[in-house]
Amino acid sequence: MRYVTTIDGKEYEIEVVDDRHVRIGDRLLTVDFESVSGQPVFSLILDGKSHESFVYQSDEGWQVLLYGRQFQVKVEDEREKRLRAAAGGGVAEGGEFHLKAPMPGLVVAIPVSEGQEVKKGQVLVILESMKMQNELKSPRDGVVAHIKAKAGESVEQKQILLNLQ
Amino acid sequence: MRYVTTIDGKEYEIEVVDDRHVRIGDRLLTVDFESVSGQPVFSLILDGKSHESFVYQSDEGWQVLLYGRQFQVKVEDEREKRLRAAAGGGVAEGGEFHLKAPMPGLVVAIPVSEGQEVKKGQVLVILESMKMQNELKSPRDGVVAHIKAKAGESVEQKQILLNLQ
Amino acid sequence: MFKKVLIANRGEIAVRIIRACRELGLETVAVFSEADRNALHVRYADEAYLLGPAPSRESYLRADKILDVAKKTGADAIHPGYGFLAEREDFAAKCHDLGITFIGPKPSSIAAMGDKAEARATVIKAGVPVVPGTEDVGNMTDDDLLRIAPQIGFPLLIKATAGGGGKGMREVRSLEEMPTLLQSARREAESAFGDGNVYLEKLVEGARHIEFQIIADSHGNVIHLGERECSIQRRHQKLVEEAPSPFLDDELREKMGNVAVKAAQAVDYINAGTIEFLVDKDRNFYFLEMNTRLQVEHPVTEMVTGIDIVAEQLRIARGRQLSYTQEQVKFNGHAIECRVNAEDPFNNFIPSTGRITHSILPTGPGVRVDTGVYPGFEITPYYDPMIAKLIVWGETRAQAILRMRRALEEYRIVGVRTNIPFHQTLMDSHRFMGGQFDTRFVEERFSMESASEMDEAQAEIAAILATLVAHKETERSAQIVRRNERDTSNWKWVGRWERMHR
Amino acid sequence: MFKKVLIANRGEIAVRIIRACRELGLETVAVFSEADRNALHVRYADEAYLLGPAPSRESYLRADKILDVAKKTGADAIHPGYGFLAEREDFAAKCHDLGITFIGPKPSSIAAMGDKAEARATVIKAGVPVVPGTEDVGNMTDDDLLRIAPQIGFPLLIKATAGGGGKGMREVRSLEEMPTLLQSARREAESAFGDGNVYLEKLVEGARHIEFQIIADSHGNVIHLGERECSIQRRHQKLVEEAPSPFLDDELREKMGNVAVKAAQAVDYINAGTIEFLVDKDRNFYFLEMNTRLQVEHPVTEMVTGIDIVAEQLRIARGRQLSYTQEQVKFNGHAIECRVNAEDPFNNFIPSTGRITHSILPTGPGVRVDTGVYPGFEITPYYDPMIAKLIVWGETRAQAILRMRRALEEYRIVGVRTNIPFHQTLMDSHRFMGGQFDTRFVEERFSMESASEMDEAQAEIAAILATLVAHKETERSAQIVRRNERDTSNWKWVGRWERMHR
Repeated sequence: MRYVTTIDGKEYEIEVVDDRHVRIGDRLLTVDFESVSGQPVFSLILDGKSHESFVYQSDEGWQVLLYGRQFQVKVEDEREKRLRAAAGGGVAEGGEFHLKAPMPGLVVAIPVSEGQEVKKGQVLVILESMKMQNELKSPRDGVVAHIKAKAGESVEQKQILLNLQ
Repeated sequence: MRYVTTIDGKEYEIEVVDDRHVRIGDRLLTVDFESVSGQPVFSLILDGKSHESFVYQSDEGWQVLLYGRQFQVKVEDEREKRLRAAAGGGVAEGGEFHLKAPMPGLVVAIPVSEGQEVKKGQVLVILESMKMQNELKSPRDGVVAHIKAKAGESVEQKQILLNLQ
Repeated sequence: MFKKVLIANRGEIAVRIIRACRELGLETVAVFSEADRNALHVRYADEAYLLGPAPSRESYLRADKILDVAKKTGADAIHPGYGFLAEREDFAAKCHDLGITFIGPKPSSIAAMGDKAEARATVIKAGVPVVPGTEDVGNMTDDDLLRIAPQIGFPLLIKATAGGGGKGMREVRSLEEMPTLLQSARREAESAFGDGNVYLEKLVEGARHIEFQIIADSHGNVIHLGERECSIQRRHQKLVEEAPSPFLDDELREKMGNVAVKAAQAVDYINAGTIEFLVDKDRNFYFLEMNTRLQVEHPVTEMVTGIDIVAEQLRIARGRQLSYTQEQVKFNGHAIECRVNAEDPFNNFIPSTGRITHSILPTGPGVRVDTGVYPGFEITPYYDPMIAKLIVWGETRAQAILRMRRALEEYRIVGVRTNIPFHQTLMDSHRFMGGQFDTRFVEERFSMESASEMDEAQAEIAAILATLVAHKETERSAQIVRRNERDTSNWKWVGRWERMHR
Repeated sequence: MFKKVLIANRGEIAVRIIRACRELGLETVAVFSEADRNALHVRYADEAYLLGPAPSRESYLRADKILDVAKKTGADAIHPGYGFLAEREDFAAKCHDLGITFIGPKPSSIAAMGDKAEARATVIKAGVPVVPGTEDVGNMTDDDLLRIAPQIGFPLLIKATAGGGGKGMREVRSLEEMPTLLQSARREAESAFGDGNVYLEKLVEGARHIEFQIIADSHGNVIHLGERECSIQRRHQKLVEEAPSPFLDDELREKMGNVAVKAAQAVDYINAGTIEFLVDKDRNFYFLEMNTRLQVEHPVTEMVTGIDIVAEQLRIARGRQLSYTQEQVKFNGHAIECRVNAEDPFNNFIPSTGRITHSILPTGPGVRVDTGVYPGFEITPYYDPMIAKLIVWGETRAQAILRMRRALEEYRIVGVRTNIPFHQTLMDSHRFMGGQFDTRFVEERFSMESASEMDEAQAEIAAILATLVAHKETERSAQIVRRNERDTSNWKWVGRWERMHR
């Protein structure tokens, strides 16, 4: 199976040849790949080099934690890649953004109002959890569309707090 | 539910009253009982005292490992107890004994032969495992009925090596 | 002399205290909230009693319930750990009234040092230098503070009068932003300590946070166990501590140690406590505050002195003399502690909750882990995000850093995000290795990205890993779909059959 | 100077060596058998290569394959750990021929000390006292040995010439039982070392096993790091080691230390090694053998001296001078090691295999765990049953024992049986606490039952626990039955439907 894998804009063509081999570009590498203890922890022996990594899926694609660094990785098989190319360069950026609570907590304040223009990095919600006040910031410029929580409210993890347009 | 629980010949009458209470003899005790991490490790808070134990079933009944000691425990509910009483004092002792391999290994020697009388503590089989030669001894006096393995043979855990009558 | 100790705390510090008690042959009583039934301190203690629901206010802060448990169980001493009731004068006093030994200082010492304004006044009298700020104040209004601020000068700090651990602390760069910050500081202080009072202090720039461990017995002996360097902080929360400080020499150490002892004596101090100083780049030092309790970072001092501080606390509380004189305290090698927090260093250090599904602790020579969690334990949003302390010892600072790097690399925690990658990045940073940092280092001159300037080889491995995992996932879900199809089809038969026979 | 070290071993010692390499900035190459793909040493090393199937003979003893890996990877040094190839002269020589640094002594020293008979002859020449026994012998036949035995006198020991770790060792009380025992000793020696040669030695009764750690560099410096008391054994397998020995005073320590250094010098020793002595109740001591390698129990010496022995081995092998002079070696406090074996102490110490499903390590002040296993790892029957070493340090022996007790109590391993209860019983035994034991203590004057003279209160708790678990089990299986009944009934529909429409 052939994949096109992208990290930070750089594409890697990777073919899973069989259980013991992958091809990256034109190099054939020996792999010995195991998940450890049934966990999302993977031990990879790649041409003799031993690596260990925590790999999991998030909304932004695959997250690979390796040697204390985190890589955001997009993996597409050839078919997906072709489909996306045909659709003309992929999904449009800048659609609606849902600010979700990253953990359960208490909404302390929402220092923005509906219709307000906000800048990237501006604080949208202050959420108290684990005895800390955490500022949830805007990932981009935009306009606050709907505020779906209010100060003093307890919220669940992943609950949508507000939408940005 | 009422149980009759036996350790080393001593009987305990124990009633599981509800989720939070047991009665032992005529004392009502508060219990807070949890298995830890989905393991056969149990945390018991009994009238405020915190105990932790590894509890599992073996051929000889329940094994309770508590404070570095191992207790062999028989638990019967009242119905079982009555049935056994009606049957006239329980199962007859001294039936056939199956010597099972306690671990996978290599049979080094079987220093007894079929039909031979053996004493309690006499070596029946020498099994090599984990680079150690382990002597499997007779748990009681008896006669070797069938030998089901031979020297040089690799055996699996729990495989029957010989029978004793 | 007491025989049974109630530990009025949770997490790693409760476990730490139980260990010391057990090694001294003392019985232990744990208390717990509904969220902590399976916590390690409950499992390890001799006795354990439920206090109430998860929120601290309804459990670990319920002095009345804790004292009831002490009375019921005959616990004749209480160790408060840190946080919660550790620096509550009224709680210490109540213990005293009930004839229960409070393992800590006298209520009057807690009071004197607990009110930061009063503490400053007290140590100034004893000749200890302090950071310029608001003096002899009780309840200042926002108006008062806004009026005084320009006299102190910007930048300055708003600090909670009842504070500690950076809670209720805000940095102010100008008068304009001060009202908003006052409001949020008071709010946080109110929620953390039940007391919204704040005061102001000049912000010493380029400062290091260096503290001295004090132990004092009831016979008038007071000694210090050397300093801890605690400048690696984020939002006024310490993240890494080490002993000794790479910034001090023997001369300054002795001078500051003596001042620390003097500060403790000024409030008739007994038991273990910590004098925090700010040291500016010209080696001027200022008293910041005294923590009248056991400190999170006490293990680094234990590693370099060989002294078990908690055991010493228990002995002192039993009326014994200190086991050591100042001359007998020897410093050997270098120790570093990394606080392992359940928070995501790649996502603004946002706390992470969830069940720990798997864990491998780093072990081996010179490595110590103090933790209250284990595989299967659930990290809830109710308490501090610190889940473990990783402490290493080395003959030299360089060796300790290398050892910390290998220990961090070995550490596995699955189920919650942790700040271990932050510590790895820090240990790799040249400034940290060179000892060139102040309390602003993490926030101003450190970044998770800068260190990870895209290592090409590692990126390629990450790409292969993600591809292999994705491939496996695809294969597995294909199988599940196939199996489900069969199952569904069977159920379809049933459905049809039922419809046919209805 | 080498830069990349191949570790020709597995388990905790491979992990231990990887740690030392990493802390010195050396690259590491692991080798592994098919049973060890997921072992910790494979996961922690920089590189890892498969040797072959699980049995040692086909993997960890395959010198040829290991040297191939070294050549392929450019590893310019090999650390053999203990066991396997650690004391094989030919292997060390082959490394030398290939220009690979063997991290250990010269082949000639291994040879001189490896043949136990030759070793005796060598040290006798250097004036070191030895236990009476068969002298200058190569391959003695059973007839030879049976003839010499009465001259040495009973009781005596049959020992493997190539031996170590108690393998191929048998105790003989009379001439009659000797032929059978010779046979089984030879068999075990053959299978363990590929060499069935044995020799005889007088059995010193009431003896203690006390050994001295030696380190020697290539510049002619030889020092000792004090002794380890290793008398707590079962079937000649050490179970508990401590430093210092409660039996030695400073005078005897110095005397034995000097003799140990002399014995090492007699074979031009370089790197770390251990001189084992028997000490009888009148404090006479006899050279027993020299282990020309790193010892399992080296951590107790590390804990009391602060010296990282493996790091020192690596430095010595790189041609450096020793980091310490004899005078700089200081002993501080007391350390104890318990070997945690996968074996059932309640069932004749029979080895236990299986997957470790859960584990909590004891941690905190003064506790170190060296292990190669983790939750999810499978304990196979192919290798040594030792799965971890639990080491504690205390200011005094009493404190170390108390700390060991609390650490043992905290330790959880689920999935295989372990001898932790044995250690708990031992730490509770008055004789052990009093330091009154010899090498026969465990087999002759210790029992798991004696200690557990039925504690009434504990038995009652055990009864309640078993009842609660049985009750839970009954309730659960009742539910499963009910669920299955429903499922079955659905499937019955399908069956009927199918039959109807066939």
